[in-house]
Amino acid sequence: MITSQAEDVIPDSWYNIVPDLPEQLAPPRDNTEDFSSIELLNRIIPKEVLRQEFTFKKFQKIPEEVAEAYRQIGRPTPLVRARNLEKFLGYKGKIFFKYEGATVTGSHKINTAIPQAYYAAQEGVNGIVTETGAGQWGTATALASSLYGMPSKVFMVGISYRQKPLRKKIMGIYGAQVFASPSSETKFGREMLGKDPDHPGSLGIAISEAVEYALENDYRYLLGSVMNSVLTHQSIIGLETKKQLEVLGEYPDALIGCVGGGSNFGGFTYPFIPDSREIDMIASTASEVPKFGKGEFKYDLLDTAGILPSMKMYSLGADFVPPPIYAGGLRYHAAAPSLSLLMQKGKIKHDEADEPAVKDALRVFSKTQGIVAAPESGHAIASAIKYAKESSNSGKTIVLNVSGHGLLDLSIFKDD
Amino acid sequence: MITSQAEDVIPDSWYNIVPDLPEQLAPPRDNTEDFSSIELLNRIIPKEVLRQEFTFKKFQKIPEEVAEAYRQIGRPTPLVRARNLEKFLGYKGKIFFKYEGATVTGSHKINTAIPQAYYAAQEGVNGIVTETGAGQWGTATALASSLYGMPSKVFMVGISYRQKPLRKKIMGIYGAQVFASPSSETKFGREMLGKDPDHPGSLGIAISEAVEYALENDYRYLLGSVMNSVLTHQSIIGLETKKQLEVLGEYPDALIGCVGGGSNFGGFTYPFIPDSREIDMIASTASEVPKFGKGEFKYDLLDTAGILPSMKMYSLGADFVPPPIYAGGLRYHAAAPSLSLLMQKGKIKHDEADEPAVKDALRVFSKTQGIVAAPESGHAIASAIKYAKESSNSGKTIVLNVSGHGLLDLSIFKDD
Amino acid sequence: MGSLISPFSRMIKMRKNLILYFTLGFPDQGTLESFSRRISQDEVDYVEFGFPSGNPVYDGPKIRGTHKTAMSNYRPEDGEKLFRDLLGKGIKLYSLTYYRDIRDDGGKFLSYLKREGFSGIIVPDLLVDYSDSAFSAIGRIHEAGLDFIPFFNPSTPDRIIKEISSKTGSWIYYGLQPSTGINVPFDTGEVAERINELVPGREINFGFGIRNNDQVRELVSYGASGVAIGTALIEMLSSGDEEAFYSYLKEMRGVLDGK
Amino acid sequence: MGSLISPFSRMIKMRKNLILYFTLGFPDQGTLESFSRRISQDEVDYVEFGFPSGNPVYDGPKIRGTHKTAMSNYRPEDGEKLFRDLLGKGIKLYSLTYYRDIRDDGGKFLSYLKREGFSGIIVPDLLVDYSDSAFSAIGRIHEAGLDFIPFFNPSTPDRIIKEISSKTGSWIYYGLQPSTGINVPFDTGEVAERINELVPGREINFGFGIRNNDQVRELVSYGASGVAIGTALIEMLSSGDEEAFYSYLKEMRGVLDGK
Ligand SMILES: Cc1ncc(COP(=O)(O)O)c(C=O)c1O
Ligand SMILES: Cc1ncc(COP(=O)(O)O)c(C=O)c1O
Repeated sequence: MITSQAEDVIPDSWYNIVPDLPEQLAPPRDNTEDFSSIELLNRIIPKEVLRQEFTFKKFQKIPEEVAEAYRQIGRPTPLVRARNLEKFLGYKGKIFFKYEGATVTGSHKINTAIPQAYYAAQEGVNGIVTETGAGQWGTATALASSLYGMPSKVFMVGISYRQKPLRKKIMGIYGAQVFASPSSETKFGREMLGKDPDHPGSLGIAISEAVEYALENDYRYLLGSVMNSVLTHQSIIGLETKKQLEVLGEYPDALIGCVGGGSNFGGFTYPFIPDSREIDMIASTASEVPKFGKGEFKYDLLDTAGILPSMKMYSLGADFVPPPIYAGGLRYHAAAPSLSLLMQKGKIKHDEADEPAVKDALRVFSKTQGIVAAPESGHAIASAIKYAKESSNSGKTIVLNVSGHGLLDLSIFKDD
Repeated sequence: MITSQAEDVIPDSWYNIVPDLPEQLAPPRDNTEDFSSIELLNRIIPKEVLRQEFTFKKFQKIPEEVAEAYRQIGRPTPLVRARNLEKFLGYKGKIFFKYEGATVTGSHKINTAIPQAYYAAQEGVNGIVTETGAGQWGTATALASSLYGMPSKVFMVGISYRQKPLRKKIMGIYGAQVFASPSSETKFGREMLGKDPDHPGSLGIAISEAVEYALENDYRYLLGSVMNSVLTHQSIIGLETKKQLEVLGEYPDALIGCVGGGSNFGGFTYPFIPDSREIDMIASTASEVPKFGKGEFKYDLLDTAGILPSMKMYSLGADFVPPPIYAGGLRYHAAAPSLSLLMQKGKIKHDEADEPAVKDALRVFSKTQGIVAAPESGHAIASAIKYAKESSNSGKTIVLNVSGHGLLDLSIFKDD
Repeated sequence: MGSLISPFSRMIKMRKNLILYFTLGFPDQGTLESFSRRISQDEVDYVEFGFPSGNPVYDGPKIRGTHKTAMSNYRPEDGEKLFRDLLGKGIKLYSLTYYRDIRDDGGKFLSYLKREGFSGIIVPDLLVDYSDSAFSAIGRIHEAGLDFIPFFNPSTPDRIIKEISSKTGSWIYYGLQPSTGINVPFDTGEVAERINELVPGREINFGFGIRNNDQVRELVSYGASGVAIGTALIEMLSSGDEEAFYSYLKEMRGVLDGK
Repeated sequence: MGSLISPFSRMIKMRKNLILYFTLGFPDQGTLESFSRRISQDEVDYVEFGFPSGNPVYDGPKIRGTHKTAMSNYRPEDGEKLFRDLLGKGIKLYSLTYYRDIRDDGGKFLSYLKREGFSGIIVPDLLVDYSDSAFSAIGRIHEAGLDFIPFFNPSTPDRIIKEISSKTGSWIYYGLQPSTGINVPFDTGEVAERINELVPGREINFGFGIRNNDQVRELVSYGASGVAIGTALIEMLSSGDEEAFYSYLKEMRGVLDGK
């Protein structure tokens, strides 16, 4: 494991790709003629987050309080040379992995939950609300809220709520109140329950409930992925990685990560983009949710309910019904606008990994590196293994982002 | 989080307290007249481990392969200034914690599993076998065996096996074969099952089965705690901590850790002992298993079955039946001989924490530092909080060892 | 002071532009004509006209609303009357038009604008949705004898700002918000400084979401060449409150003049 | 070579001690007497006697077994006969005795040893189980006119080795194993070097678990003053194989003399 003094590795500022994109990012669009969901964001999202969402600035200073919180939650995360994996694969080059599972909440999600909660607290809001599917985002939000002394509410997709009691529990330990969504806490939830008292819920419904709750209670809603501001906060992953590689005198030939909404991938890769050096940047998605392979680059809804504005992005359609795959965090129908643009321009490539390949990759990584990675991260690992096995890639320096650990998702190994 | 270059923080050698003890450590004793269980160790324990068990050497060089494995599994672990906890307590001094939960298996146990497995592999043994109660040790053994390409078998106390499916699962992912003990794999296990087909098992029985299995199959048995060699390996915790504090210009007034067999506590504190400076070293045990408070300093059995030699140590008696507390790792009836000696000589103090105090401490630590610590570590945290609250300790520099995370033990928060 | 006169402080001494935006056909020809009568060079520099669009995607709900009305109200001869009137008073005319609405018309709309005396055209969706066609579109605009007014906003990459600015010598329209009439938080000073840094010495007028005098003053203090007002006029237009409009123009001119 | 003669190389030139251990009463007086007859100064330097103990805790199973037999066999007059015999041949006698067996006898045992011509006493449990009484016990041993032979092993802290060594001028007994006759792995050279470093120039004899000639050679090469053999004699004693015993002594003397 390679780390340096925290002070040197944690950057002073986040990096915002927008001013460095090859083209202008398409602005958000309202979904209905006579109402501005863009403007509504003012009442939903902390002001400073909204400012960061649309800023032209390449670098956004990390407030000292946030930097301290980053240190408290386990940053910088380690960059590890995966020597055991290299040996196992007989790979001639080097494989490094950045391990975001080393944060206290177990994934990169805390990187953005902290600044968002911090800015909300600065504004003196009543509390924090969000939705969660797989549970990682709710966990990060719960802790971040607690760190700034704010109550938090998490609308957890009903079926996950029932299948993942550990997730619910840990959010509770962090002080969050967790509702199975649809819930009777909101008008929208009650409406859904009215239709079907055993409604399994969906991310779309959970977002709708969270946003309604925010509006009704003057809470703020925290964004878990997709948005620019989130990718900006996540740039800490890539900035640290760059620094850690620099200390070792290394530079990547390939950067590989998984894509749900695109935040860990964007945060990991974007800081390398201004270097304009030849890097294979490979975004790994679930075969079952082939947003780049089968999706279209178009304006589409962020949330199924259409409360939030539309964005131009690769999407399978907001009404895409993802199969109930183990990697809940990759089920989102679309990818961040900036990532979509870079993909469309050919700056980023994509790969797909399916459940059997991912389970295999997770097992290999567990046995060689000792880390039971999150199922989402398993896609990155599977794609990295595939990449390393291609003879044309022999001898390259591969850096892969392991976005989280999977200790609270061990149930995916149920049948074994 | 404060770390330095791994190369500088990970020491070259482990530290062995034995030559620096205030008195001679009592040698092990055989339990029966006509048979030497000490000699039997030759067939049970890897040779090099046995050599380290009885060595006079203060420093034991860490083989380069082991140092590399340490880096692979997350060493050095972070030393974090617990600023949020300080704030929460209104504490005027500084509180640091060393976080052993940051290793890939989630506790300090891997620190000794790796060298033991490494030495076993060097000897070309058939495989590794051990017992596990709470599951942390079995998890570490499973991974370490897998890293060196050896099969591993874990006899898991039957009741834990049934109550902690996640532990069983993760050992399985790491490649171990896990048996509920008593099992039909050994003569001893079959005997126990014969008496009671629903036998809940005990650590004593599990050890007996593991040792029998080792002897029958020419496997090697790995020691999880109590033994000198284990405490020597665990000294990496304290050596890193010392270095990390040094970089910060800090020195502890108090070192606080929890004690099951004493390995994380000894490993954490011993490297500070040769400094001969005034430090409050506080060993926190479970009130329910008051080995220092109510135990006797005497020769006693290591394992209930009496296959292993006796040691002179604080013990509640090998037939002590611990209550089924949440912190399974603290249920052991005795403490390491060196630690017991230092306790008896007044060099180390002890504190006790009970279940409600520990649950409280775990919650506070979760909400402030974001870490859901292992129930065992919760005792260290509870004792540290208590220590910080005493007015005479105001302004001191407290360093506490958080031996593991509790993500696979969330069930202790069942009723909340 | 002294010898250290920055381009900004030099620009501050020049008259700042007041630019008005109207959607043709909203709320009706009569109101537009009466408002137009109140416009003079004393206060106003340019007028931008939005030609009714079926899908003004980068406009906010208020301006979107005007297009809806305009789609049924607007007749070309009405517009032409307004154009002549304003040109006669020395006001420069610009068209705010979506590329999607004109890309397939074989250059008819551009020739029309030229004929009608327009100085240039602002195409807010060109760099976003039709970036591959940007250079050829700019070429065609120039060929038609019109200025291409680059439309940038905080999301426009630096490289694009430089490249597109260098392709044209006209002023630049900088949209402060993701769409018209929207108000998401941003730091006015930072935004203004940054664009001035990227294209130093260039005339930059700011629009999209300008709401109050303080904001205008701040933009001016950071070297803005002028401001465009659109959404803020809609209520006066709807209620036909000519007097309010006139005093708004006076007030805004005062603010721009640093009074 | 040259002028760099280390204390070790000087010691190597001295005759190395062969020390034998017997449990009094094992296997029987006759066998012990016939073995004793084979002992002479040509090979042997010291003989250690274990007085039968009900609980020889730091002995391995073989020597524990001898105590069991000895407890019923042993009569003081038998021992005294052996003592006289060996003393007559110039062999020094030492007693290996557990402190727990003598601490409450008011010094009777010590006076007895002195009377019987013993040079000193080895007390393996003193520093371990009775460390608080160590100094007073050493004092009483000295008062009785006996040498206190410090008994150390790899677990003895450095500080204790130095402190106890400085309290007495006699030779040191260094137990290589946690108990007699046990064989856990260790690095002979390292162990020998270390103790020589701690008490340089001191006569140090090694015992507990010495099994083979190579080990003896290695100890000698690292500066050992001698070795004590106990468990290795038990089988010969049990089978009464006097001849084997005698050739063992010759062989061991040869090894010690570097042949
Ligand atoms: C561990 C982990 N990795 C990856 C993702 C995917 O999200 P993103 O693409 O925004 O990083 C998630 C989302 O829940 C996650 O929990
Ligand atoms: C996390 C954790 N801490 C502490 C202990 C106690 O063991 P020891 O005292 O040997 O460190 C255990 C044992 O299972 C453990 O799992």
